[in-house]
Amino acid sequence: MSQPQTLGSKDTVVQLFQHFAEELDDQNDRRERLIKSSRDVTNLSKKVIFLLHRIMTEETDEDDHTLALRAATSGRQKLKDIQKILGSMQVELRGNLFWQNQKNISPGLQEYIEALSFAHYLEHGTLISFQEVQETLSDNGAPFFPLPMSDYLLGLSDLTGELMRYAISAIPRKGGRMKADEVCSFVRRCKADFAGLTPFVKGLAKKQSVTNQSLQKIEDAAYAIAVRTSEFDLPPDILDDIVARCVSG
Amino acid sequence: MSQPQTLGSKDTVVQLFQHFAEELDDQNDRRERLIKSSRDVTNLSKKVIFLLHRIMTEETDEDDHTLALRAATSGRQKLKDIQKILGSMQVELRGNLFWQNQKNISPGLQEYIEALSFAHYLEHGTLISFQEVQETLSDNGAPFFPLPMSDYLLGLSDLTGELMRYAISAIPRKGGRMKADEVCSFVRRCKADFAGLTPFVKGLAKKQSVTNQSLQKIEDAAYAIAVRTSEFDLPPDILDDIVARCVSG
Amino acid sequence: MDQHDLDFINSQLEGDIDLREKIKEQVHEFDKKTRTVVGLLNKVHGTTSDKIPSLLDDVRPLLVDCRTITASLAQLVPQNQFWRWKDMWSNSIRAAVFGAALVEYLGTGTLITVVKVNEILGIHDEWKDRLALPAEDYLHGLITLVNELSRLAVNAVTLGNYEEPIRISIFVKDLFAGFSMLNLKNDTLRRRYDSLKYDLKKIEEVVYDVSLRKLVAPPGQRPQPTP
Amino acid sequence: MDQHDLDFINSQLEGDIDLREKIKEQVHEFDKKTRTVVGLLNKVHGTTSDKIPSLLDDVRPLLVDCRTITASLAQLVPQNQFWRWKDMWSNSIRAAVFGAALVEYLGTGTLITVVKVNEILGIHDEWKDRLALPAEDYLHGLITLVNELSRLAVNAVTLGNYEEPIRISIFVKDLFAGFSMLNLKNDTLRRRYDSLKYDLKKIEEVVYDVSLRKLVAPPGQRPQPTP
Amino acid sequence: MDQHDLDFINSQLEGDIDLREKIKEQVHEFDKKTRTVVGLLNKVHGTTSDKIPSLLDDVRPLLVDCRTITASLAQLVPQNQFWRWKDMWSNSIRAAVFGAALVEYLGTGTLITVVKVNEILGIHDEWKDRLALPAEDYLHGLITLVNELSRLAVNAVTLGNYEEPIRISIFVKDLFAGFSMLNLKNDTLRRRYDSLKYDLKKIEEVVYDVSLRKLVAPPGQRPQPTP
Amino acid sequence: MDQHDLDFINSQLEGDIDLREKIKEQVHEFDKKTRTVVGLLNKVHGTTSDKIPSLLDDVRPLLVDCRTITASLAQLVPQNQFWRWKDMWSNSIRAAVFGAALVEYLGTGTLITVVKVNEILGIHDEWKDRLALPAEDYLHGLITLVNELSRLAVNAVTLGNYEEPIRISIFVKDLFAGFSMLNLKNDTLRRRYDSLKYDLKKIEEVVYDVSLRKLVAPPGQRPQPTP
Amino acid sequence: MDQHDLDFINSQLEGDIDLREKIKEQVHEFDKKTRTVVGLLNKVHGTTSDKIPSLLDDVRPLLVDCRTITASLAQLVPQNQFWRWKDMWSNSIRAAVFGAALVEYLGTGTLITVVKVNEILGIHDEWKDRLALPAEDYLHGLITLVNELSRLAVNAVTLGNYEEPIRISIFVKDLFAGFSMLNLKNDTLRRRYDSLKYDLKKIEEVVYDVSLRKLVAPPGQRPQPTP
Amino acid sequence: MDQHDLDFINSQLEGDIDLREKIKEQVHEFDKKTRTVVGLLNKVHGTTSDKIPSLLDDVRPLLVDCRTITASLAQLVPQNQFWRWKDMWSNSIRAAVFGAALVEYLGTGTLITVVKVNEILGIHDEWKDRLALPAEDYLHGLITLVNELSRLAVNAVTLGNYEEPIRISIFVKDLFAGFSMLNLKNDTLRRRYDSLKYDLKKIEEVVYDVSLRKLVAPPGQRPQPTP
Ligand SMILES: [Mn+2]
Ligand SMILES: [Mn+2]
Repeated sequence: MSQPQTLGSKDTVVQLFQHFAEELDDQNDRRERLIKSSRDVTNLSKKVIFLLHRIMTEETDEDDHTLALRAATSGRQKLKDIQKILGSMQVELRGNLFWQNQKNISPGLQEYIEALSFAHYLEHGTLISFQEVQETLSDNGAPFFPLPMSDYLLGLSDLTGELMRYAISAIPRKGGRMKADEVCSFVRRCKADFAGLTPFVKGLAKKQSVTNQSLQKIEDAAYAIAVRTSEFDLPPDILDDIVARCVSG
Repeated sequence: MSQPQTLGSKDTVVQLFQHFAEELDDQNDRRERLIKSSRDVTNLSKKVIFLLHRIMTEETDEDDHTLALRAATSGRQKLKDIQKILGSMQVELRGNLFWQNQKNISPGLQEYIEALSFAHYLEHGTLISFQEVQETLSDNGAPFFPLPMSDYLLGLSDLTGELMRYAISAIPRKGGRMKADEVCSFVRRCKADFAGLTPFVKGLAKKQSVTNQSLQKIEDAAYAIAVRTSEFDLPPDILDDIVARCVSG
Repeated sequence: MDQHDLDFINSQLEGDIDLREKIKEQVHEFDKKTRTVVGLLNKVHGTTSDKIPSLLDDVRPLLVDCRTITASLAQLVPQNQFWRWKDMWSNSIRAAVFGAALVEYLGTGTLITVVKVNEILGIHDEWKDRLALPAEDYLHGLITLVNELSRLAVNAVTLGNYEEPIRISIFVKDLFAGFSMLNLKNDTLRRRYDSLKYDLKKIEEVVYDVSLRKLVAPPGQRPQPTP
Repeated sequence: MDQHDLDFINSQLEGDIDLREKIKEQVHEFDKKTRTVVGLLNKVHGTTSDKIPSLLDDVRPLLVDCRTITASLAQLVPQNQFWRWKDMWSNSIRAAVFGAALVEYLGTGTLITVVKVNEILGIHDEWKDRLALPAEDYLHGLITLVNELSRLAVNAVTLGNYEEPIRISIFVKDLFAGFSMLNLKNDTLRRRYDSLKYDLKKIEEVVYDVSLRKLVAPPGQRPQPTP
Repeated sequence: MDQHDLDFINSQLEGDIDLREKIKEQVHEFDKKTRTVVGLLNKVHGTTSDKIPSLLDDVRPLLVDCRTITASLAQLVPQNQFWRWKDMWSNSIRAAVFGAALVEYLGTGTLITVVKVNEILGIHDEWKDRLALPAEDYLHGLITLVNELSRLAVNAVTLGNYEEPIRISIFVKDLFAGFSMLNLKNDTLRRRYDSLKYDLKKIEEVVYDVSLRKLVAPPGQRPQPTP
Repeated sequence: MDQHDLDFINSQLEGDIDLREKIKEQVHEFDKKTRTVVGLLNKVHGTTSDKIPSLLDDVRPLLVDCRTITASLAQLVPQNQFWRWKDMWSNSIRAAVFGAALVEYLGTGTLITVVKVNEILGIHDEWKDRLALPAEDYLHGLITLVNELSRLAVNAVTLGNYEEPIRISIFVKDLFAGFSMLNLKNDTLRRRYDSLKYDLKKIEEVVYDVSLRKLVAPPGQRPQPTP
Repeated sequence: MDQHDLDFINSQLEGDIDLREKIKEQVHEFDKKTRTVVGLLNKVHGTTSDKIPSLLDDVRPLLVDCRTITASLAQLVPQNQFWRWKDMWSNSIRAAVFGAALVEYLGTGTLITVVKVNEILGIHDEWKDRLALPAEDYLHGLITLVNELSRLAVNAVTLGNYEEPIRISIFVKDLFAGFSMLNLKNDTLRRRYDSLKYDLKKIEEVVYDVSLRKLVAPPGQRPQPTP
Repeated sequence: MDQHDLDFINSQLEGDIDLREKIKEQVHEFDKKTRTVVGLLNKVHGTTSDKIPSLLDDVRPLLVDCRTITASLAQLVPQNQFWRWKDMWSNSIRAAVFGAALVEYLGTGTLITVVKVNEILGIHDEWKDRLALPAEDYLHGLITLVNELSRLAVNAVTLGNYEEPIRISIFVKDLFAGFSMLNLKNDTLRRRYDSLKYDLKKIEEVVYDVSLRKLVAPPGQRPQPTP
């Protein structure tokens, strides 16, 4: 009978924990929704990257710059769809919620930045800036959510792998031999720029070593071209023409 | 001019690969949808398991059997929702598609079987049979998809961990001391039954060692009870009564 | 990258590093304070119940002292970045919650509320986008409380206090009922929650021991726990 | 578990083990056959173009011979379980696709179709829930073909055949255009697709070498590739 | 390659593959048998001491049954090649040693000797270049025995048998002393030996529990461990 | 490479390999000696308190015997290279510290000092750039001592000695309070320190068991832990 | 533990440790010798063909010198225990096989036989239960030979020797065809065999380079690979 | 715990933590400097030979700048404790060695000596119990040099410098011969040394490419590698 009612009487405890239970369930459900959206973003971004490669290897009469612009335009179209998904996530990421869930959306965000920066490179030949990325993730100047510097840099770092693929497959194309040299210098600069940032961003050092490998692959390819060309005392574009005439008549 | 048109002329190749491209995209999209549904199944199943534990640790005047039936009934209600999701997946898993995607739905399926078998144990005190599980995954006798024997066994094997938790938290309860002995024998039988099956099912041996640990935890708990009781020359339920009277008056 | 961009990136990253260093310093202080609190409270296992109030009087000001830390942290953390940095001090804050909860239990026999913890540690509601006490950390603190209470049930009996285990048993059972309402992920909290069951079992064994040995008076004749 | 259930489970599991053993035997045979095919085809690197037809005549019956294996597999695999077991023979079937594709290229200069592969290996459409040639395996076979053709481009020149690299170049470029239409996951196929680019580059280098040395006649005067 | 060498190497390689398959089959059978033995012996944890003899009677013929396997293995392994193949069955033989040792302990309370294990499993001394019981495997079996006995000490008490832990404690201490005189390298055996300490501690705690509660005669009136 | 550099580097590398071999030999001896010490001390768990002094008399000379090893090591290690080689013998020296500390506790009931350990093991202060006892190794030895004392508390009760657990409890609580004042990094030492809590809890439970059953005088009439 | 068993086991364990040490010493010597052989042979990459014979004359006695090692090993290894210890020296013996095979190729242009390797290294047939050259190690040595020959093809051209790549190409193709007739399991040997394809490709590219530039006679006028 | 010991230990532990923080700061600075050096030197891959001297002029003062760091470290490290702390900066010092060695090679075509490295980095001989350059770190720096030179051989050719690969080839072969005379243990250094073979092979292939195409004088008319 004289049950010590004063101590945190069970009902009070239940009431208190009822509140926690709801909060934890909410958090988990939100986490699940964000993970799913992030997977969608990853998949669509990968498709954009394939699309860009596909256009850049088309056999066509367009000059290289026109082709690149066409690729960037097509890519931009698809990137809009991804931006829509990222925009729709903003309600789940307001205020404190963003940093609570950042790890769950990181993979998608990085893959998006990789795709976006690839399109940007094709169009402008430069690295997309932090502000430019943040602008694509905004609605009339209001950001969907803060862009973490680490995701920006890690996404960019993946770009060098795609550039390596781009350079290698450009080589057998007319003018591609010059393209390889261009990409080689660009990736060499990326490597240098990122080198100073590795101590600040977790995971960047590992990606930097992939960048290194990619760079060496491009260098080897550029070397192979130089060696072949060296035997003939003619400028590369004349050599290209001779080969083209020989092969396709 | 005299381009060798005969060789797999580029258009034919493009047509052929167009078909592959669609097929691969379809496969990937289906895979993504199934992974998402499987995650939902996993999460809901985990909630059912918590629900069952929650009801079984309620402080109540009901006898243990009534409580177990109430838990099983509540669980079954929630399990229906999961079955609905699994049912909705069947269109993606027709014919050949099931085994193409089995690995993607395995985690969800196993967690569902763990939850279902826990509810079943509470109600009947037995292991749910393969046929009984398959029946819950059927629409008027037509299975949603074939139930892999490996998922059935791996799901059941996880049950022993939950039974350990159940037994440990039953101990401080009235009559729970007997419950622990009961669960101990049951898990010991599970261990023996699964032992012969380990060479056939990948991953079962590892789970068996978790079962082993769970069993030892239950044995240690049963031992602690036996040792305490041994000092007093009265049957355990009388001892229980004395303690109860002493504590709560 | 053009130089302007590179400078921008560098300044951002260095700002973060700076901030991390500053938070680390505060956490270092926080740790020191909670270590002292925990050290003092460790004495309850050898202290008879009449000397407990004076022990609590020693601890309370140390807990209140943590307010300078929480204030500094709240000032350091940029708006909305609470979750970005919180892992740095979650061990300290959990220890503080434990300390406050044990003081409350020993003083009043009741479970400390989140509101009361926030008040003691001086965590203001309007800081919530920079510093707050998340459910997770509060719950971790409570689990540590139960771990310690199961030890206390044992040691109280050693010191001849046969009532304490009963009080602890009732308190912990209620708390456990609360915990079992939660759906947890497979994380540390889940694992620690599982371990609660063992504490509960241990406490029950002590209750069993003292009950069967009739070391406690029949309930009607027992003194009421202090409110 | 009751004995009846246990017996049921055991009989099911043993049935699977049995089936695995039987499939393994067939795969062993399949491997032997494709190893012989690949071994014979390896001779193309040292064979002048006039002797190629007779080499292909040796290989073709060996490929057709694989039909007994595919028939056995189709009979063994239970309905709808194609994807459950296919990993066991995918290496063999990829080697067979490669063999058939190289024979087709050398014989006709064209890309072998899926339909033709199925016909050669005797894979019937109505088996598709038990045995089929999935896109993935066909594509793997084609990548192996390109790997081998880049080697052939080099060796053909050594043997004095300066036309072959040109033919190979045109063929492989077309094939590459097909591959680049695919959206691949990060799996083996993706990695091997990336390696295609190096083969393409190698072939281009050979073409470059022979073109600039004017070792091939100007296109108008060149003999047409055999259809 | 020299044709004679080629033939010789190939026949060697294929002979090895064949032999491996044949040994694998025997090991599979061996595993089945030891799994049954271990499964049956697992029942001791729920069996009261009066029913143990009948349980042992069930197990003994199964152990003896392993002789057909050891004989087959001895026949399969080529002269001098014991050390080449032994890893394939060491898990099975360790399980068999464990089974024989547990039967011996439960039947006679003594430690099984190497000679007796060899006799039970039908391992003949004259096979030693093809099949033998190496010290290492014997020791592994004994460590498994101790693991199991620490569990048995616990479960015996649950079944009301308070003498068993005392017997186990004496037996294990003796065995442990033996082990500590061996010069073990830093390998698996060493690591498993180190883990014995936990088993020993657990057994000591059980003995403590029953002694404290005077459920057994006080130590002075109990048989002493051999010094 | 510059010949002078080459010779220098090679002589360095070979010197190191040589030295490592020589140190290894000494460590091997050291290990043997500490293994014997630990083996002998293991007997305390079965020894009644009246026979402890004679056991300690057996152990003490063995500890002193380690001086030949420490002297050899101090002679082998080149000037200033203590920190380069010390990991090779840290396990042995920790075992020796443990041995000395247990002898001291059993003999005098007090905690051994660093000075005393150095004296017993014959470690001279002037060797400090070649051989010394770092704080870390001393602390590791003490933690092992506590691990063993928790086992001893249990076994003493089994042997009917109900006072020992009380003594151990007071000693360990004191030691634990000392440890909790140290600023330990997150390393092995920290992890082992955390595990001390379990030993402490176990000892408290033993004290509880004997108190509850009134096998010892009630706390008021017992010697108090030093404040 | 049974004293007889204990003694037996301990003498076994200590005997093994001893033996391991002794074998290690011999292997150390073996390594030194093969390192010198490999070091000397490394000079072929910078040696013009006229100076090769004198280089081989330097190497041959060093190879023969290995006989003292093989004899010591054969004496150390107990009867029937070849397979127990062989892993300790397999790296050394593979290096020796490589050395002998490269000397044979450079001297006679032919592949060394197993019999000849055994003769050079002084491995007697009657030792086969203690020391032998298993097929596996012979094959590993040959794969290393191919790795080195692909490097030699490159360096020979640098030195202006355009015929050597052709000879190497014929030799390696032949060897490769031999390998592809062997039934290799999925082990290191298999993986290294797969890597041979890259060496072969590299050699073919060198032959291509010299053929394209007409630095050698056209294939029709060159010696043909043996059929 | 003895108060004196406690104070002593705590002051030791806290001193170490402090010192570690201070060293970390210096290492952080060291890293920054070497990263800049390596970053600048990375430009050699895109720099034509006429601009190399001016690049080296930029790098040299940065290397000399490291002297402030080495001096600070030498002051921080307590006497005799070089080996305790050296792992903290070994990566930085290896990078510095690499930088100095590459500058030396590019400037003079010779291998930098240990003495010269010590001079550039300002490491004084009398600091040797606090800061020195161990052989191991010097060697690691040289291996990194070779890794970079193999890349440089490739890129030099791309920039039209066909002589550089020849120079690199001679330099690396010489260095490699030096390495192969060292007695390396099975550690990281050994593994990195093994990888040098790949660099050597790559360089040889570059030399092959330029020789084959007669882009450089034939070997007879080139400076020969020292025998
Ligand atoms: Mn990518
Ligand atoms: Mn579970």
